Amino acid sequence: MAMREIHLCVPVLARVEGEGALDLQVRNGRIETLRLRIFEPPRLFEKFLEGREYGEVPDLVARICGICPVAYQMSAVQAMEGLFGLDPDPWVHAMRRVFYCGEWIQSHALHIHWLAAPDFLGYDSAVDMAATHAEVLRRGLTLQSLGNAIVNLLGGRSVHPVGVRVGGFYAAPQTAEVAVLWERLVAAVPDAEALVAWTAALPLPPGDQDFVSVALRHPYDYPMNGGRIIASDGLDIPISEYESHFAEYQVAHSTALFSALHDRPYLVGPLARLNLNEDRLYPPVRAALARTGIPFPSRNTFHSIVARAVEIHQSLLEAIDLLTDYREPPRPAASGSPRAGIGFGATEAPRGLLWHRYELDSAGVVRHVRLVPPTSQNQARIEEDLWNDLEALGVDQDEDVLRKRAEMIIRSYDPCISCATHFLRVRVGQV
Amino acid sequence: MSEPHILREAIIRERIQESPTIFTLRLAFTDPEQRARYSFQPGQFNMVALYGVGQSPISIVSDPKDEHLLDHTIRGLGRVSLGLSRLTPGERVGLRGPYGRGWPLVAAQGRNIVLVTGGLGCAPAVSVIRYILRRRDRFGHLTILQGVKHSDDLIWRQQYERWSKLPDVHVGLAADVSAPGWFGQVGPVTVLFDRAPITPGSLVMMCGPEMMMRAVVTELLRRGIDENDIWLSMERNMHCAVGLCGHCQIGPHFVCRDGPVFSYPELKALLGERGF
Amino acid sequence: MAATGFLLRGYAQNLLDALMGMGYRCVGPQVRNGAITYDILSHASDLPWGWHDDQKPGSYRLERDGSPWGFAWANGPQGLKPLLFAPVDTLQTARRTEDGALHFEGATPHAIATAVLGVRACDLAALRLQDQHFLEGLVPDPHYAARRADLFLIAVHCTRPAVTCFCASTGDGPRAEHGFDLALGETVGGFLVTTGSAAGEDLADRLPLQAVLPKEQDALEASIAAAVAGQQRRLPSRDLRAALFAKLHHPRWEEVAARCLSCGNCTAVCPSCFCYAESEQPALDGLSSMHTRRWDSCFTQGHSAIHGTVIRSGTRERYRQWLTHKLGGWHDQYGRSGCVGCGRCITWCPVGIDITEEATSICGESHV
Amino acid sequence: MDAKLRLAVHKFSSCDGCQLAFLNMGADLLKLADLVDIVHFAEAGPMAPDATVDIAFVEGSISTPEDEERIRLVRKNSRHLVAMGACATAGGLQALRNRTAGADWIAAIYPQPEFIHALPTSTAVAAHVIVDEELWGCPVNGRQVLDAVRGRLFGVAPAVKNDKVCLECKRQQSVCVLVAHGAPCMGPVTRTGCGALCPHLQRDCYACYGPAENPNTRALGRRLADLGFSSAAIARRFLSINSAAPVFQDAGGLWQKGDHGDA
Ligand SMILES: Cc1cc2nc3c(=O)[nH]c(=O)nc-3n(C[C@H](O)[C@H](O)[C@H](O)COP(=O)(O)OP(=O)(O)OC[C@H]3O[C@@H](n4cnc5c(N)ncnc54)[C@H](O)[C@@H]3O)c2cc1C
Ligand code: SF4
Ligand code: SF4
Ligand code: SF4
Repeated sequence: MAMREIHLCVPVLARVEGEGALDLQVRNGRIETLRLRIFEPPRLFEKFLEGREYGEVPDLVARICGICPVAYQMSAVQAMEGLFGLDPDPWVHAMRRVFYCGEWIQSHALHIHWLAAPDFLGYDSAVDMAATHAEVLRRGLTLQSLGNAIVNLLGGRSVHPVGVRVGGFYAAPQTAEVAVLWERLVAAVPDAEALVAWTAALPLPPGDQDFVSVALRHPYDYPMNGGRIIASDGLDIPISEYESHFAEYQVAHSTALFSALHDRPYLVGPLARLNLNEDRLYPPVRAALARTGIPFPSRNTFHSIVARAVEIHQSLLEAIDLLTDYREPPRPAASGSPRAGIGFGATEAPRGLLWHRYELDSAGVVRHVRLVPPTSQNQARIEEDLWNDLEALGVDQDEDVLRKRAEMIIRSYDPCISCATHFLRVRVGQV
Repeated sequence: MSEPHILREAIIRERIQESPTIFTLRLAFTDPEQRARYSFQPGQFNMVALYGVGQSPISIVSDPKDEHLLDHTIRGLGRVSLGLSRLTPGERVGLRGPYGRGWPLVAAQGRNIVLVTGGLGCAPAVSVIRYILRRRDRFGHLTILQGVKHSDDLIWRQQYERWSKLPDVHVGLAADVSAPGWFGQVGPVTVLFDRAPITPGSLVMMCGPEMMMRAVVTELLRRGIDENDIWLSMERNMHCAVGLCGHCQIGPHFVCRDGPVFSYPELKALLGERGF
Repeated sequence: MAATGFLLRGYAQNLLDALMGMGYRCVGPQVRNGAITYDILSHASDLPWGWHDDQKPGSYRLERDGSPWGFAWANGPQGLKPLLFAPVDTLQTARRTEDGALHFEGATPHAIATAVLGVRACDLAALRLQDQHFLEGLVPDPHYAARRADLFLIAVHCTRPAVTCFCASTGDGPRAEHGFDLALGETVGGFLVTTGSAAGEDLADRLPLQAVLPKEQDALEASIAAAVAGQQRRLPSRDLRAALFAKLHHPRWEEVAARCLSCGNCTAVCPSCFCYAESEQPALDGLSSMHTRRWDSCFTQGHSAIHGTVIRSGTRERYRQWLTHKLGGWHDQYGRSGCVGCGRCITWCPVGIDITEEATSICGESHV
Repeated sequence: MDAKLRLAVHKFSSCDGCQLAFLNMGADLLKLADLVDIVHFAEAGPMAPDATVDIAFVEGSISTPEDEERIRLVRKNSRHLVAMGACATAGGLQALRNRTAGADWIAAIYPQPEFIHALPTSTAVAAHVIVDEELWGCPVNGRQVLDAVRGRLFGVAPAVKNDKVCLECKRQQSVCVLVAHGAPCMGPVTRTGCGALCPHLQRDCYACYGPAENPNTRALGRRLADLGFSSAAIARRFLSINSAAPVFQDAGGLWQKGDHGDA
């Protein structure tokens, strides 16, 4: 075999949220270096939050990520309420799930159609697909806008929604607006179901890797905003013990910290959730998934796109369910008073587990914060995946083929670099 | 019920560049019925609409006898007016009007007329000049005094020259700052007063910057002009042009409805008062 | 004005039913988000029974006192204005076809016949002013006219004015004197009913009215008299035109400008203020455009922008414009002051600036 | 028919939320792609960061030495540059670090700060290059973006929208939360554009659209103090999403020092 050196540098990754890059060096048919470089400047959120009152936190943490602000708000309010011993009414819990369903639907629909699908269909962007796949795009846009409409209902707008407060919501939607939205949601069910089949029928490359999946597990719900942290290696812990098992480290090539579970890379996100919680899906969703013929748990990361479609289907049915016979509550939020101590919050952002820890003083002023977003947890796993996959593919391939493949893999994780870099720790390695 | 806001389509028949920033649009309603129905008085204005962008009040500078053509001389300044400046003949605008109270032409009959204008303030006055010149027998001596900031700003130079050669017409031009070759005087418009036949009993019409008008009024009163014979055309922000939207008020007056032409006593108390 | 009948409180629903029977959509006061606001009303039980308001400069709170009264409060954040002069209203649409031709079309609303319950004397006076402005000027405003055409007004005499009210001083209340179809005077057991129009008589005929007892009439008169006596604020005079225009350089303008937020809340809640701004909303493809009007305020920059300069760039000039117009210019324009003494601009000013106090300071009278 | 306008979307330090104003516009995005050539928009696919364009939308603040260079290039390559969102118009939430020693923070946080190439400040685009149009808001909404594009297609100057949130709040007939609930609403000093979302949901505006024209921050601060808020709490109202907008920076600074603004 000819001696070959490849230096592959993708300076800006297209169709990912935020800006990252990839460096790949191959010598003599072996990968020598492989780095997912994240150079987006840090925004030092943990520092800004210090000295703020707990009530300001939901509005501020939303700004970490425009794509999953709901997730940040939900993890934050969970942490505060846990610390204050505040247990909101069932109405609040139900509406929070509805709210979160909206974010999953919009974020997943955006990823499937705008970011991932062009890869599998051979286009550079969704706009290029418009002529040949008009119907698919229309369906995608409908679902995406429904997701936004759900978030708008409770939050006023879908990016950095303004309706969330510790204890619940600032205002309850009116019955009439809910009824209008409900009709739209019901009408979209066939679209969601069709989307599952459509993603499964895409020419997804094969893949078979051994990796650990990590997700929340709830006694009876598909995991979203509550439960314990479990892993496919048998881990099963309350969220407050996260730091005893997961450790982070800094590498030179990334402004985001890497994360490891017992020193191993691991996967979070829709595929990990589905791998660990398939039994929590609604029966019609399970049936739709079964019809695809893809066996779960899956060891192929390209199946993430199918997992996203499944979660859209699940979220849509769940939102419909929770909004059926909607009634305005006497109060849209529970009230309580702050307490000094440490609160933990962990919810499933569209891209995976989002873990928060807040240390507050007795006046409810934030003293210390730690936020672990999904993308930094996936970083090591993405590099591992790339390494394995590209070597299996054969690094003697054309540079262009390697690059396309690498980008496709990275995109299937739907990394969100904005989230990743807004994560910063104060005392690395001292967990 | 008539809808006072509804625009009519008008076509640009001609576009004349008067100066680097000033241009004239010669407009005609496309609907012949509307054209036939439409009539105006010198000093009135139209709302000219740039499609999708907005509307601006603009004086009509043509003579009412130029029936089928409505000239609007505009300085490209803001969103609407700069946008209008890019239009070319054949393109369409929205038009509604005419609005407001024009010059006091009945009171002016048989009198000597003095027109004092500053800057583009000359636009509303041009219509009345044309009106008087076409009906020469009904009016006395006509004095036209125009002041500009810089001599390069002067538009309609040939017209002024043409007018100055007519019998019973006096034209004076002044520029605060002049370029070589300026044939007018240098200074504010009031420097023209000594050479102009401004006599008590004359009726004065003026438009231009309010500070200029205030200075002119003082000078006129000093020269024995009756304050009731001084008329001013005013400009204010305007959205509806029919006395509803409230923007154009100067004290108790709606400029769109009660003006834009006012007699000096009506405005006396607030002319030049900052904030009105 | 002697009442023609008495309606027991328990028959309030009959009143609504009768109105709906006459083909009206009913709008009435209801407790919403901490204030008494007007909204579609089908059930008399949704009226603010047992609620009263506690208003102060810059502050409004509702309290429930358990009394059976339904109208023992002064007024909420808005009067009739938004029902007729809509806060946002599309006036016209334009289309541009491929050949560049423009097509304009009006958008006059199809208004629904509406009955408003609970209208106060100050709001009737303000309605009269808005009618003068929108209907009796150079050209009547077709949008306002359409909404005004089928309006049925049920007034309620004020018996519990707020601390901020001063309608007695402007001559506009607290008793509803004219401009209504039917007026109610609330007393212990129910409402004294007075009719003000043929339609009002028609309505009265449909109600289970009883004869008015003299003591009921006396009780109402007494509580209206008490409402007059209870008002703590007043304007120095009903005509401040000359006084204000003579004081354009009073130092108080500067002083109030330091406190004023220039936020426009006073003009937005004032039932007589009429300023609006027009704007275009073109569709993305450029094929059509909507021409819309929105409530504007003399406290905005855009209100007085001309040739790239702003005539009233500072708050001093803006506040002075508001006050000299409201209490001065209106006399020339509409034959009276633009203020009906409702006190809304005092309550709903986030920093509690008090028109009566400012007018008094500037016009040089001691504040009473 | 004229050649289509060329459009680019560039990202600097931000949360990506403003770009979603494009990606969430639904069918309008396809229409937009029809009307203009989207030549660069990394998140949506098209990549040509160095292309010359007619209209460039810039999201994010300038916070690294590379950003400083890149924004100059973007300026050079763009006929009409639109700063989009609080990060681009005022430095964003991350400009809070400007008030302290940002470099020290990085040193305190990262075990190996030498790996991090960041400026001590996060600044608005206009602090570095000439900006033709500003869309305020955190985040901007689809309407703002579409209006900006439509304005370019018509070839007219941007419309000025700098009124206060209060007016829009009243047009919606929301009950004033400051007056009726004593909530620390920033509406009276905040620029319109969001649709008065917060008071509509019965909560205080937290000024995510930045300062309005002619804002009286002093009077509002004093009112909040009367309502019982501490100087520190009032300072934080101004020093939040748009902390580096000069008007808020000054007001926040005064209250932070405990200065009640009466001096
Ligand atoms: C009675 C009258 C006659 C006029 N005649 C002429 C004339 O013949 N030639 C000429 O060049 N100018 C004239 N003007 C001034 C001209 O209307 C304004 O300079 C022009 O409207 C500003 O428009 P713009 O495109 O520059 O500003 P923009 O800011 O784009 O105006 C946008 C909108 O704001 C409103 N608006 C803003 N400023 C003004 C303003 N100053 N006056 C009215 N509305 C405003 C309008 O509704 C307009 O649609 C006249 C003004 C008045 C009141
Ligand atoms: S000025 Fe004030 S008190 Fe007078 S009518 Fe208007 S809002 Fe009411
Ligand atoms: S709620 Fe806020 S925005 Fe609305 S009027 Fe009150 S102060 Fe202004
Ligand atoms: S009301 Fe204020 S904080 Fe809320 S969205 Fe609007 S500008 Fe932002």
